[in-house]
Amino acid sequence: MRYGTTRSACAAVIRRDLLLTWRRRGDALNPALFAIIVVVMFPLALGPEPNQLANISAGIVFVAVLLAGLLALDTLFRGDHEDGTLEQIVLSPHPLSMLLASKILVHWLSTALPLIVVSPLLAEMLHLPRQVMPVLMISLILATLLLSLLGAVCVALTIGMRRSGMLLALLVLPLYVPVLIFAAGACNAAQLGLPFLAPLLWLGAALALALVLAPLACAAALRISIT
Amino acid sequence: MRYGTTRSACAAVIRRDLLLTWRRRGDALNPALFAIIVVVMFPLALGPEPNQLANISAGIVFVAVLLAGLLALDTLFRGDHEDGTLEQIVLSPHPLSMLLASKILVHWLSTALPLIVVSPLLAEMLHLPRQVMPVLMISLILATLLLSLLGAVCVALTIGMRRSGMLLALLVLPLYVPVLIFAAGACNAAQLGLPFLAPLLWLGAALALALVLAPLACAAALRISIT
Amino acid sequence: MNELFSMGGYGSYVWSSYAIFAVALLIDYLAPKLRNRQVIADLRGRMKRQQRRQEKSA
Amino acid sequence: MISSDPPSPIPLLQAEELAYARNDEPVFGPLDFTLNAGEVVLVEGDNGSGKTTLLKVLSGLLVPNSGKILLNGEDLTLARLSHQVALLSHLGGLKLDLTALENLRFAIGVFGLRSGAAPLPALASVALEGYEDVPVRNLSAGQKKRVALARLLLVPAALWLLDEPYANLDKSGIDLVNRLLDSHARRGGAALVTSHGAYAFTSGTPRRLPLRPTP
Amino acid sequence: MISSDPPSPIPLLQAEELAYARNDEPVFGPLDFTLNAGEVVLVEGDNGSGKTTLLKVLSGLLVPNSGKILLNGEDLTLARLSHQVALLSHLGGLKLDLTALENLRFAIGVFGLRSGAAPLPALASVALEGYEDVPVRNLSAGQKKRVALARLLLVPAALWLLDEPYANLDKSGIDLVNRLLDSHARRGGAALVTSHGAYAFTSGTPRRLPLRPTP
Amino acid sequence: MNTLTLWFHKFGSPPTFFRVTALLSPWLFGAAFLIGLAGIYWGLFVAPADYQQSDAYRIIFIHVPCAWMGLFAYIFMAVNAFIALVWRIKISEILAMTSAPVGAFFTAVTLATGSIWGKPMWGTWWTWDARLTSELVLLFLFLGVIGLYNAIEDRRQAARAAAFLALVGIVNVPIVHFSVSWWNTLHQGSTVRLLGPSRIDSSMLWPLLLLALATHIWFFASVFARSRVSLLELEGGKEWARDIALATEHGHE
Ligand code: HEM
Ligand SMILES: Nc1ncnc2c1ncn2[C@@H]1O[C@H](COP(=O)(O)OP(=O)(O)OP(=O)(O)O)[C@@H](O)[C@H]1O
Ligand SMILES: Nc1ncnc2c1ncn2[C@@H]1O[C@H](COP(=O)(O)OP(=O)(O)OP(=O)(O)O)[C@@H](O)[C@H]1O
Ligand SMILES: [Mg+2]
Ligand SMILES: [Mg+2]
Repeated sequence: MRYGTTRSACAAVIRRDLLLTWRRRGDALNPALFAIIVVVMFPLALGPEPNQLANISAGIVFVAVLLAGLLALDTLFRGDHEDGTLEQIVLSPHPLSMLLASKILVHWLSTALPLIVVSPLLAEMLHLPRQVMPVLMISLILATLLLSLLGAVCVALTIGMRRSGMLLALLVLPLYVPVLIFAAGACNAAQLGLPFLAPLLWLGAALALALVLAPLACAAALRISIT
Repeated sequence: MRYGTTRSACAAVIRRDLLLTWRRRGDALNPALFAIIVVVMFPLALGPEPNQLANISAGIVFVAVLLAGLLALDTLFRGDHEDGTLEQIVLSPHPLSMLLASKILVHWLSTALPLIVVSPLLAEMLHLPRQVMPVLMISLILATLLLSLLGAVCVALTIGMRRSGMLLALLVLPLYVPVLIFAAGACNAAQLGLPFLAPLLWLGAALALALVLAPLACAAALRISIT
Repeated sequence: MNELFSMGGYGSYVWSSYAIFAVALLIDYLAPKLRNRQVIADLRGRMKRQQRRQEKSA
Repeated sequence: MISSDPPSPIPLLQAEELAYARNDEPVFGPLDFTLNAGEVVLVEGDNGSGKTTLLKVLSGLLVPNSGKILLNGEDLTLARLSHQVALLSHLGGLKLDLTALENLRFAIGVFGLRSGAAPLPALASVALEGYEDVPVRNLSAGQKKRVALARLLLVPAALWLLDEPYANLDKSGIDLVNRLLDSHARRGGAALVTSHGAYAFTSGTPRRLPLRPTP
Repeated sequence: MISSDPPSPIPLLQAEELAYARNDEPVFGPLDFTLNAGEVVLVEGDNGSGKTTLLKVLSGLLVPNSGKILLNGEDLTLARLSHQVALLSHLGGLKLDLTALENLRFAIGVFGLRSGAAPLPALASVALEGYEDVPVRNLSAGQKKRVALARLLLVPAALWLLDEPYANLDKSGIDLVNRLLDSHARRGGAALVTSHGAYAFTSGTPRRLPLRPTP
Repeated sequence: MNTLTLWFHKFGSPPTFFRVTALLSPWLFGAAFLIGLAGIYWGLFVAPADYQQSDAYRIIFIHVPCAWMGLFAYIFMAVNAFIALVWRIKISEILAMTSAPVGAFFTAVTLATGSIWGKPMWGTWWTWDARLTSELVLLFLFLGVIGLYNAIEDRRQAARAAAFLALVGIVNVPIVHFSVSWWNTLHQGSTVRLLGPSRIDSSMLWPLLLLALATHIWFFASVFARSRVSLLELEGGKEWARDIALATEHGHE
């Protein structure tokens, strides 16, 4: 008998999820595509004046990225729940929170990372001033990590429901609001030449906390909603 | 033996889909909720200056409504495909295009209508000038109808896929772009006090065409992708 | 020579355009070759599996 | 197989040189068979031999690569379906959010109603009295199958294509399927049934159509 | 039922007054039973009698309303699972986009590996040679079931909970399940199997646990 | 006529198509490469600088041939898609599907070089005028066709679904082409005419035409190369494909 260590179990989860992402690598581009689509829609709906667009560009990029992340959230556990592999993961003797943390990590890599990679393009399309770009990138990284972690808890809660759909969005929104305010606030401050470090530090502190607590909360929520 | 008429078959489809909407009336509110969420995010991301918001309010409402409609599109056939009832509908001896038109109608009623009902609220949240409201409503009605019809064709094409996800958004976007330009263009023109009738008439003409052709195209696409 | 590269001050624009063109064509040239390799490997795997299934049923 | 009966005018279903291949890998080989009114044929074959695929081809959901399907002597295409075929597939074709009764009503609307049939008696005859108003989601695996069977009793199809109707059913359920098939045949209907030989027809020995995977 | 064997130290599984109710409607009544190492028990009952529900309760996925479950003499809770239980549910627990082999490797990573077992031989022993690298999506219903069975052979669980393992399998598949159960029991494992009596154990008569719907 | 249809049938049979394109594709690649090189040399080093744009205008030799190519690729794809849907000809399915990625490449290059050119000329990388927007939509259409084709398991069904989409999207092609005359855009109107005198100096016209020729030849070379792979994949069950797979050493063609 070889029961395996918790580390090897996490590695198995990560390996499998990366493999799945690779098998449907087309799907991994979806959030990025969606964000591009949102960003394309705005100039079409608002009219193409560069100055007007530049004023609101950081905000639009944030909303686009957050919406894309929000929609991608649903895929975090849904597939596993439908084919019964989530049942298997829950029944595994290793700490559920660690296994879920592995899943969240891969999910972030496969959905948020492409978003972050395309965000300079999005910003350029909306004429965001060049000097705001680094602040945008940093706050996007912090914000998406936070949202993946916080979102995972909400997804775990809604997993027992037939079609969580946008109820999820409703649950997640209150958690997103402060993140959005701080992250977009940093960018807007940078755009106006004001100090922007404080909101970024707040985000960092929140992230540190979420890294520890969110997997535990997620495991607890999943146990509740799967039984 | 009573084979039933095409009309009674359509009625059965409509009755069933309305019943399903009623059974999960919570879900029917989802698109409206999503649009509200998008609209709420903007003041948070952009800062709450009323003048800036008013300038872009019609555009944001349009983007919010179209995104919500886009996301709801996926549910048009997916559920029926997964539980095998779509198979049954395709195997029905009645003209498929008529049955699908019935489904599209109910889908519009259950997803777009709530959106249209909340749109005055959304516009108010963004300080849209009161006199633009009627134009906004008319162009929203035309645009959502067009989008339900055009979108249905794309959904029918993606039904054979594992998980259409946002590929659907990509397919639908090129069709949405002209609709968005004309509809939002009418609102922007109205806001600036310019004539706005021409774009609305274009939309109306396109709608008349789509009403005739889209169900047929949808049936053809579905036949291709279900076999 | 230097003048050639600077292109009247537009060097970076002109050269990057030509570079993008070249890179795109290179990828376009290589993509089917790589894919061909994979398809042939898949096909061989399929044939091998089929053979084993036949052996088993025989 | 059947030798001395009077030549029936036109067989209900006729397959000529029917073959299906998925991405050029043959799934089932060229098949020839006829199915007359009043007959029940058992499609037999190991796991993966193509039974499910055959039924989908016969219902028109998949397009065969070669060969012909004649229904009442006419070519079958998805674009020109008749009221003649009813398919019971793995998926069930039931809306989980609707009750058993509502599901049946929808089927009647779309496919029509067999003369003399009605939803409530149909549910009773598959032993689901008292479950009419339960959402199908809350039924057990076997109960769901029974609802799907009740649909067959209602629609005016002469040809039943049943994919593993016995799976998930208890003993009385298996008897039930056999009784339904019997009376369907006696009414002049016909059926193609896939099943794994272990549990099958009680009354008489049905004709068998063996499927062997084309290598 | 078993009378004269030496009193085994602790039974593998022990249920005391176990009952489950969904929204206060009892699904299965208070049940008492023990399962010793080396035993296979057949859970019998009509459609809707609560077999699936019982297995879910025993695996820890559903929390019973009353009664106790002891695994090796210790209380079973979802928060404190052991390597002892493996569940084969209706859903299969297979990723359709991965190949059979990749699915098994994942199971090993998460549950561990039985000594002496390995993925390839396990696939061979469920008669799936040549299908190792096919995405599970492209397998037929019975082939999917076989992959799920291969998983049981790999993980080091002593207690198998099998929900309708025979459904969708052909004759050789049914034999296969029986052989797997036999050798599992001989290795000192135990199993609880739901099945509709019509097609069941070939070797000997297993103990039966009848479930009757609580009215 | 009879010989033509006969020829079509012969060329249309997968093994023949495979063999013929195997001969054709390297030569086409070679020709495209040489002609393209000549055109680039002419465009970069021989043609004089523009009196208005100085040397920045040299981007035209990439931008415009690629833009034409993207539109041509779409039309080629749509024609094949139509044939595929109506007559279910396998080779047309494959030609339609393989022209999508090539067209997407050229469209992407058009967009990239256009924005690069726009920066010095218009002062911005991107605006939302009709020409640029419709070209972006063209790219989305290509990507949609590719995505749909790859997302459906059954290759032939996938091809037919994607072909349907390609046909629906054809309305965008005239919009791209005529956008400059239908709306007032930042982008300049047409200067090169096939009929009638072009409004461009011949010293600049020739490298442009050379590169246009080169990209068209490249297009067919690339489509043929891709089609051979797809054909091999699609006909994997057939004897001839298996012979080829067996005859091919690993890593070589
Ligand atoms: C992202 C930006 C741009 C895009 C997407 C774009 C797109 C296109 C397309 C699609 C065509 C071919 C039209 C047809 O043949 O129907 C074209 C042609 C052309 N473009 Fe652009 N373009 C861009 C920017 C520019 C810029 C900045 C310039 C120069 C200032 C330019 C100059 C030209 C010229 C001279 C032609 C040839 C017109 C003719 O003779 O027909 N383009 N462009
Ligand atoms: N969607 C699919 N894509 C590719 N191959 C498939 C697909 N579905 C089935 N197959 C393959 O086609 C063959 C026939 O499958 P089919 O489902 O018709 O078998 P079956 O006779 O119904 O088997 P079972 O008794 O297990 O249900 C199998 O080898 C299977 O692997
Ligand atoms: N999700 C659910 N919600 C509410 N009731 C349910 C649900 N699932 C099952 N039931 C009910 O609980 C009872 C037991 O169901 P269960 O699935 O355990 O039966 P089973 O013995 O497995 O039957 P089968 O042999 O048909 O699979 C049935 O009466 C069923 O209608
Ligand atoms: Mg089957
Ligand atoms: Mg059950």
